Amino acid sequence: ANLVLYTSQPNEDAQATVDGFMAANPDIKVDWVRDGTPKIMAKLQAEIEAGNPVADVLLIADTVTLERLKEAGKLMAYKSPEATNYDASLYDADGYYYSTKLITTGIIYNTSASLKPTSWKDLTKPEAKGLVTMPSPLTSGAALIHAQTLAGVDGLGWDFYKGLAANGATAAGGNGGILKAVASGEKAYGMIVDYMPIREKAKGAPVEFVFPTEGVSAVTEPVGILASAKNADAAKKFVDYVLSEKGQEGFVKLGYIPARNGMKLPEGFPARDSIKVLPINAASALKNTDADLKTFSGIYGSN
Amino acid sequence: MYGYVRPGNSQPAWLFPFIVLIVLILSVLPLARLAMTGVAAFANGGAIAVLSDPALWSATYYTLVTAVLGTIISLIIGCAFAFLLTLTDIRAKGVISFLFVLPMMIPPQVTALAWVQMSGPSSPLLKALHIAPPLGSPQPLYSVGGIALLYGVQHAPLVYLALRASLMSLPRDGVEAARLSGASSFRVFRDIILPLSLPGIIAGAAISFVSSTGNFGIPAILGIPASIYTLPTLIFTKFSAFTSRTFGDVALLSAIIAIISVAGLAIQDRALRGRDYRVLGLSGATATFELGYWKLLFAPVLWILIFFMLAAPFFALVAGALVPAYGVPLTFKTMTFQAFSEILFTQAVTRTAFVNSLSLAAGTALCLLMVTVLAAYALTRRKDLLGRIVASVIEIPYSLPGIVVAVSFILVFAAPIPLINVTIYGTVWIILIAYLSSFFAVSLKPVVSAFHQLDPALEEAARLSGAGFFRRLKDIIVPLIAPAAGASVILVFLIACNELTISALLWSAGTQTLGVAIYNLDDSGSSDLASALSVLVVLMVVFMMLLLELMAKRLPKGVVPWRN
Amino acid sequence: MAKLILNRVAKDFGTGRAAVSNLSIDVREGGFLALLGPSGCGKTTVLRMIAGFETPTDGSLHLGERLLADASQSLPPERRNMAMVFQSYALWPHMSVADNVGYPLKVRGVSGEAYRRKVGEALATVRLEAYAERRPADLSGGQRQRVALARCLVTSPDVVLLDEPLANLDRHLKQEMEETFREFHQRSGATMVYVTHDQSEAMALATDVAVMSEGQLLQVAPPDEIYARPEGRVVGGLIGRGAIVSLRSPDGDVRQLDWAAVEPLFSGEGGSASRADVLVRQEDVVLGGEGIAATVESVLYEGERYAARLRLADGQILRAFSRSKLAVGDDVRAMIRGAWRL
Amino acid sequence: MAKLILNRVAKDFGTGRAAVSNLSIDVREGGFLALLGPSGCGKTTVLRMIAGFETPTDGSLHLGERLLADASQSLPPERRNMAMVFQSYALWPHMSVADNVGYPLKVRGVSGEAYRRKVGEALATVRLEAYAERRPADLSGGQRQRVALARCLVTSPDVVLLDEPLANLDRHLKQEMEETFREFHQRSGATMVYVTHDQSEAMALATDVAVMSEGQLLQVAPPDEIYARPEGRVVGGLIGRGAIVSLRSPDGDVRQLDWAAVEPLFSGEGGSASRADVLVRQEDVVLGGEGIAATVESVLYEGERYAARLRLADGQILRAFSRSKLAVGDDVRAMIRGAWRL
Ligand SMILES: Nc1ncnc2c1ncn2[C@@H]1O[C@H](COP(=O)(O)OP(=O)(O)OP(=O)(O)O)[C@@H](O)[C@H]1O
Ligand SMILES: Nc1ncnc2c1ncn2[C@@H]1O[C@H](COP(=O)(O)OP(=O)(O)OP(=O)(O)O)[C@@H](O)[C@H]1O
Ligand SMILES: [Fe+3]
Ligand SMILES: [Mg+2]
Ligand SMILES: [Mg+2]
Repeated sequence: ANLVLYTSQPNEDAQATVDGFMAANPDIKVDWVRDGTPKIMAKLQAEIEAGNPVADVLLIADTVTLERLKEAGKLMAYKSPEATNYDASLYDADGYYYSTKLITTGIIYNTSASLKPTSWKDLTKPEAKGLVTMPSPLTSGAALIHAQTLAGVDGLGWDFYKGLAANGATAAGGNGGILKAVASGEKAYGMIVDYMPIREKAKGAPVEFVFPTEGVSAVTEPVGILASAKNADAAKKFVDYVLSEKGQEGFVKLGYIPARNGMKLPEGFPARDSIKVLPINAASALKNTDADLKTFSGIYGSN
Repeated sequence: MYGYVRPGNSQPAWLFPFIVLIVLILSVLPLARLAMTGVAAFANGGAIAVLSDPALWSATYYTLVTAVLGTIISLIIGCAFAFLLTLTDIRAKGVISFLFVLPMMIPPQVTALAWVQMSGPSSPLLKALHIAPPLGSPQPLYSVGGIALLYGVQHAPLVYLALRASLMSLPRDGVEAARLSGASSFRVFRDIILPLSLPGIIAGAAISFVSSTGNFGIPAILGIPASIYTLPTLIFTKFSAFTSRTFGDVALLSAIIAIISVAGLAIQDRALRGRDYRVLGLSGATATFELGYWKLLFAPVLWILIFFMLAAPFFALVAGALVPAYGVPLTFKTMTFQAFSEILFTQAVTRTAFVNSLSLAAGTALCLLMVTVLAAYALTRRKDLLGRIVASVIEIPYSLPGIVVAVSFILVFAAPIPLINVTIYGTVWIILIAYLSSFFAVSLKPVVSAFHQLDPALEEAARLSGAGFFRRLKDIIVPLIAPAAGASVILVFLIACNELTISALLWSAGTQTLGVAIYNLDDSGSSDLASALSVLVVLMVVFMMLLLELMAKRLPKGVVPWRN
Repeated sequence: MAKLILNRVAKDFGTGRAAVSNLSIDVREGGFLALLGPSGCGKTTVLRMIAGFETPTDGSLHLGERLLADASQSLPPERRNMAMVFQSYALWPHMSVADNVGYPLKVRGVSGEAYRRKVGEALATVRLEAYAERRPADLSGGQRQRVALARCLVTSPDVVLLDEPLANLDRHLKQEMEETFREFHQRSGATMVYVTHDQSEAMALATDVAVMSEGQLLQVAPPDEIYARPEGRVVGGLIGRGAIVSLRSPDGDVRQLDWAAVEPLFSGEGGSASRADVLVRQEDVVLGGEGIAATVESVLYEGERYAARLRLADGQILRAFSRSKLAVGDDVRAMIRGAWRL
Repeated sequence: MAKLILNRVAKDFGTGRAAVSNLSIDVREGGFLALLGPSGCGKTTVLRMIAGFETPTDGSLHLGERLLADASQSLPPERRNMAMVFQSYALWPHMSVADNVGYPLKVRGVSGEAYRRKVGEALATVRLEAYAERRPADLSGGQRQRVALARCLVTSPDVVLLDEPLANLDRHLKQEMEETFREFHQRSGATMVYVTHDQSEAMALATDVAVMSEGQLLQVAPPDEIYARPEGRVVGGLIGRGAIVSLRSPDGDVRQLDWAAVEPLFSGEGGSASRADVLVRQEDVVLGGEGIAATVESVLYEGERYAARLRLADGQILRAFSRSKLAVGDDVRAMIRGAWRL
C-alpha cells in the first residue's frame, strides 16, 4: 500500500514535499491529505476510535500536539540518523517526533499604518488602539503556542494580553484571516506566522513583517510516525527525508526557516541568529493547555 | 390473503419499512455510533463538568438566538422574492429568480468576508460615499445581528425555493372568489394566499432554521472576533485538542444541536397540524396581481437585495482573483489573469475537484430525489407517532455541523464493513453516503409540502385506472409535484456542489471536492487562486442553469424554479 | 362479473355522526343501481367504499365470492378493476385531454393503433374530439365532466361508479350520455352504481333505485315499483313530485287510494280517527270544475306547463300541474286521481 | 343598482376558436337573466367577464353609466360589488364553513353581533348550521355547493353571478334554493345572471332567458315567450322537450300551427314544395285512436309518465308522453295539438 501522510502544510507546500520525497524514493508512492490541524486531528481521532487509523506519518502543527499523541501512546519511536544535525530541543529524546522547520509568530502591519511597531509592547500603545488583531488559540495551534510562549516571558506574560485587550485588540480565527484583515486595511496590526506576510509582500501586498525585539515564538511542524503505521519502513524513510539536507532545502525554497543546523534562510528573512526564538517546554505547555485556554478566554471574553 | 392491505393505508406494505431502513442507515447508524463513542468517553465521569461549563450554555444561547433571528430574516427576504416573483406582474421575473438562486453557490465564508469588507473601513463603497468608518472602528457585523443577517442572506434562497413550489399550486378560483368578495389585493394576500401557502413558508422556515443551527462558516468569521461562539464553532475548537474526552464533548454538543433542531421541528409540526390544505379540484393557473405603482417600490428593492446578496460578494471574488496579492488595489495596471491560468492549466486538482463535485452533487441529488419522493409519500400518509419520529430523525444530520457528520461516518466506515468486508473509507462512496445523510432533510422539505397540497382524488383516479404504486408514482404523482421535486433536486445539487466541511474530513487522494480545493487554497494563503476557482464554480453553475433553461421545455412544468 | 354485495357496511369519519351506517345492498350481476338521496346523506361515501378509497369501519363488501374489504383488510383500488367518475372530476392537470382519457388503457398495456382508436372513440362519444390536445384547465366545467366520463368508459371495468356524472351537462348532452351509459351497460355487462340527484335520470337508467337518507338505506326497488309504492315520507317526498298530506286513516289495509277512497278523507268524513300520511302526486291532481276547493298559492312557469302550489281549506298543501296559466289567489277545485298511503 | 350592459363583447383565449364573440345583452335593472346553452358554449366565460376575471378582447361592459371593462381597461373585481357562485365552488380550504361564508362581510368591515347574525342566517338558508365549524374538505359535494351559495348571498351585491349553482343538489334542496333566490332577488333588487343547464330552473326563476351557442347569442326573451316562440333549431331544440321535423312549408306567414294546419303537412298534402323545420313539443303529441301513424322506437320510464320516441312512416322522429306503459314496436296514432315553425 502507499504511504499515507496527514499534514497541515499548505497545499502547494505539501505537494512539493511529497514530490521531493518521491523523487528521492522512486519505489514509494505517497497519498497525502491536508487540512487545518483541528480537522486533521478530528479525522485522525475518529479513525483511531474506529480502530483503523489510515495515516502512517504525521507532519503537523506543533510539538504540543505530538506530545499529546505520544502520551496517548499513539506514536512510534524511531531514532533517525539525521537527528545529530538538530538542536536537542527540536526533537523528542525518545525519537517520537522531530521538528522540521521553524514557523515563528511576529507582527504584521499595514504599510499605511502610522506606527511602525518593533516590539510586542508597541501594540499596546494608544496609536494602535482598536487596530490590533490576532489569531485565536482556539482555532490556530500556532497561536496557542504563541500565547503560551509570551505568557512565560518576563515583562510580557498574561498582563501583556490583558493590556492588548484593554487596547481594543481582537482575537479572531486563523492566520489567513489576520493577513486579510491587515492587508485590506481593516486592521492595521496583527500577530501572524512569518511566511504568509513575507510571501504576500513579495507579491506586492501592502504589508510588512517584523520580528519583535523581545523575540518570537515558534512552532516547529514536527514529523512523527503513528504507532499503528502499516508502512513503518516507508514512514521511517519519510522522516529521514524531511530531516535530511535535501528535504530541508525544499522547505527553504518554500519560504520557511529550516530546523536543521547550518542551513541558509529563505529570502526576505533576516539572518538566522538575529531571530530570537523564545523557548517553550512542550511537556509543561501540554499540561497547562486547558488552563491557558481558560485564561485567554477569560481575557478575551470568550468561552 | 394475497394483495390485501391494512385499512387506512394506501401505500404498499414494504414502503414504510423501506424508508425506515434507509433512515436507519443514513441517520440512525452514524448518530448512534457517535453517541456510543461519546458515552464511552464519559464512562468515567466528565459529562457533568461539560454540562456545567458556562461556555456550553452561552454557545447554546447564541446558537438559538442567531438561528431564530436568521430564520426570520431569511423568511422576510425569501418570502418577498417568492411572492413578488410568482404572483405579481413585476418585470424581469425570470432574470431575478435566476440570479436569486445563485448566492447559495457562493461559499458562506466568501459572502461573510465580502460583507465584512463592504461595511468595514476599507469598503470601496463606503469610501466612495465618504461614510467609511475610520480605521479600527468596531466592525458592526461582528455581532449576533451580523451573524443572523448573514444566515438570513445565505438561507433566503432556500425559503424562496420551498415557498415557490407551494405557491405554484394555489387555486386560482379561490383567489378570484376573494377578490369578488371585495377584498383588496392586500387582503386577498393576507387572508387567502398567505394562509394557503403557509405549509411552504413553514417548510422554508424549518430548512432555514436547521441550516442555521448547523452553520459553521459564518459564525467562525463573524462570531469569533466578537467572542460569540455557537455550538458548531465550539465543537470545532474541541477537535483541536486531542483528549480522551473529545468525543464525549462533541457527542454532547451535537446532542444539544439535535435537541434544538428537533424542538424546532416539533414547532413546525404543531404549526402544520390541521393545515392539510388539499387544493380541491383544479389548480395550477397562478394568480397574477397587478402591482401598478408599487412596482416602482418593489422592483428596486429586489434589485438592491440581489446586489448585496449576489453582485457584491461575487465582485469581491472576481476582484480577489484578479489582484496579484491580497490588499493590492485593483486597477487595470495591477490586474492579472495569472490566478485563472494557474487554476485552469497548472493545478491538476481543479479538474479532479470539478469532476468529483459534479458527480457527487448530481449523484446525491438524484439518489435523494428517488428516496425523497418515496419518503414524502409514506410520511404524509402516515400521521402516527412513528411517522413523526422518522421525520425528525431524517432532519438531525442536516442540523449538525458537517464536521460532526463526517466524524460519525468515519467512526462507522473507517473499518471494513462487516460481512462484505469492503472498505469504503477513502473512496468517494463514503462522501456520497454522508451527503445523502446530510441533505436528506433539504430534499425532503419541499416535496413533503407539495404532497400536503395534492388533491387526493387525483391519485385515487389513477389507482382506479389500475395503476400500481410505481406506475402512478411515475405518471401522476411525480409530475404533479414536479415543481417541488425540481426545487429539491436543484437545492441539493447547489448545496452539495459547494459543500466543504463533510468532504474536508472524508476526502483523500483523488477525491477532493471543489469546496475542499477552494478551502485548501485559501487556507494556504493563495486566496487569489481560491477566488479564481470560486469564480469558475459560480460560472459553471450559471452555465448549468442555462443548460437547464434550454431543456426546460422538455421538463414538467414548474420544475425549473426561475421559470414561470 | 359478479354480484356486488354490501353487507351491513358502516363508515364513521369520527365527526360524531356516522356518514353511512348499517347499509346492506346486493347489486345483481350486471345490475344498474341508482343511488338517490339528499345532499350529504352518504352517497359519495358508499361509492368510495366500493372503490376502495375508504375502508368501512364495520361490515364487509364482496364482489361475488371475492372479499373487497372489511374492517380489517382491504383490496387496494388498483386491483379491483373498477372505474369511477369523481364528483370533482379528478382530472390530471399535467396531461392533455387525450392522455387523461387514455391513461387507464396505457396502464393496461394497450398501445399503438388500438390505443389511439379507443381513445378516439371515447372522445367521440363525449363529443370532445376537437379538444384532445387541450389541458383540463382550459376546458369548461361540462367539458371537464365529459373528459372524466370518457376516462371512465374507455376500459372494460367490472364495476362502474358514477358520482353525479351528468350534473353539469345540458339536456341534450345529458340525454346522449344517458344513451351512452345504457349502451355501455348493455354491451359490457358491467355492474353500475350511479349516484344522482336527478331522479328522472335514475328512473330512466337504473334497474334498481336505492334511496338513502342520513347514512341509512331506506328502500331499494325497481324504478316503477319505487315510484308507485314508496315507503315512508322521505322516499315518498324524494321520488317524483307531489305533496304529502296528513289525512284520517283510510279503512282497511289498502294503500293505493282512488278518488272514491280519497274524497271522504279530505272532507273529513270517512276513515278512522288516527291520521295517516298520504302522498298525492302532482300529476294525479286534476284541476277542473269539481273536487276539493283550494287556493293557488304560487305558480311556477315550467315551459311545458305551470306548476302550482295549492292551499287547502285546512291549510295543507297540494301540488298540481296546469297547462293553462293560473294566477296566485285563484280559487280552484282539484280532483285526485290517485293517492298512496305511505 | 343599474342596468348591466354587454356591448359587442368578445373573448378569444387564443385557441383558434373564440370562446365568446360579438355578444350584446342588456340586463335590465334588477333583472334576472338566465343564460342557457350547451356545454362549452361560453357561459362561464361571460360570467367571468362580468365579474372582471377576464377582460374582453373586444367590446365593452357597463353597469349603468359606469364602464366595467373594455379591451384596454378593466375595473378590478374587488371594486365591482358583485358576488358569484363558482362552478368549482372556490371555497377556501383553510377556513371553516362559517369563515368562508362570513369573509365577504369581514372584508366590508362587518363584525360582532351583526356578523354572527348574518352568517348564521346565511347558513340557515342553506341548511348548514350544523356544519359551521367544518372544513370544506370534509363536506360532501352538495354541501360545498351550498357553502358557496351562502357566501354569495351573505352581502348585498349589485350583481349576483351564479354558475350552475344547483347542479349538485337534490330536488328538494333545489326547490328551496330556487325559492331563496327568488326571495333574495325580490328583497335585494340585485341584478342576477344565472347560468344553468336545467331549463326548468331557468324558466322558473328568470325574468329573461338568453340562449347561447358556440359563443354567440341566439335569442333573449322572457321565459314564456322563448318557450312559445323559439327562433331557430338550436333554441328550439334546447328549450323544452320535443322533436324537430322537416315538413313542407305551410302556406302563408303563420308560425303557430294547430292540428288542422299540421295534419296536411304530415300527410304531404298541403303546403308548398319548399321544406321547413317544425318544432313539435312532446306534450303536444297526444297518443290515441286517431292521428298520424307511428311506431314506438324506445320508451323511458320517468316515474310520472313514460317518454316515448316515435318513428313516423317517413323515418322522422316524434316524441310523446304517455301515462300508460308502451312497448317498443307498438303501433300508435298521434295527434298534434300544436306546432311551431322555426
Ligand atoms: N382558460 C382557457 N383557455 C382556453 N380555452 C378556454 C379557457 N377557458 C375556457 N375555454 C374554452 O372556451 C369555451 C367556453 O368555455 P366556458 O367555460 O365559458 O363554457 P361554458 O358555457 O361555461 O360550459 P359548461 O356548461 O360546460 O361549463 C370552451 O370551449 C372552453 O374549452
Ligand atoms: N373526509 C370527511 N371527514 C368528515 N366527514 C366527512 C368526510 N367526507 C364526508 N363527510 C361527511 O359525511 C357525510 C356524507 O358525505 P357524502 O360525501 O357521502 O355525501 P353525499 O351523499 O355524496 O352528498 P352530496 O350529494 O352532497 O355529494 C356528509 O355529512 C359529510 O359532511
Ligand atoms: Fe496548523
Ligand atoms: Mg357526493
Ligand atoms: Mg361553465
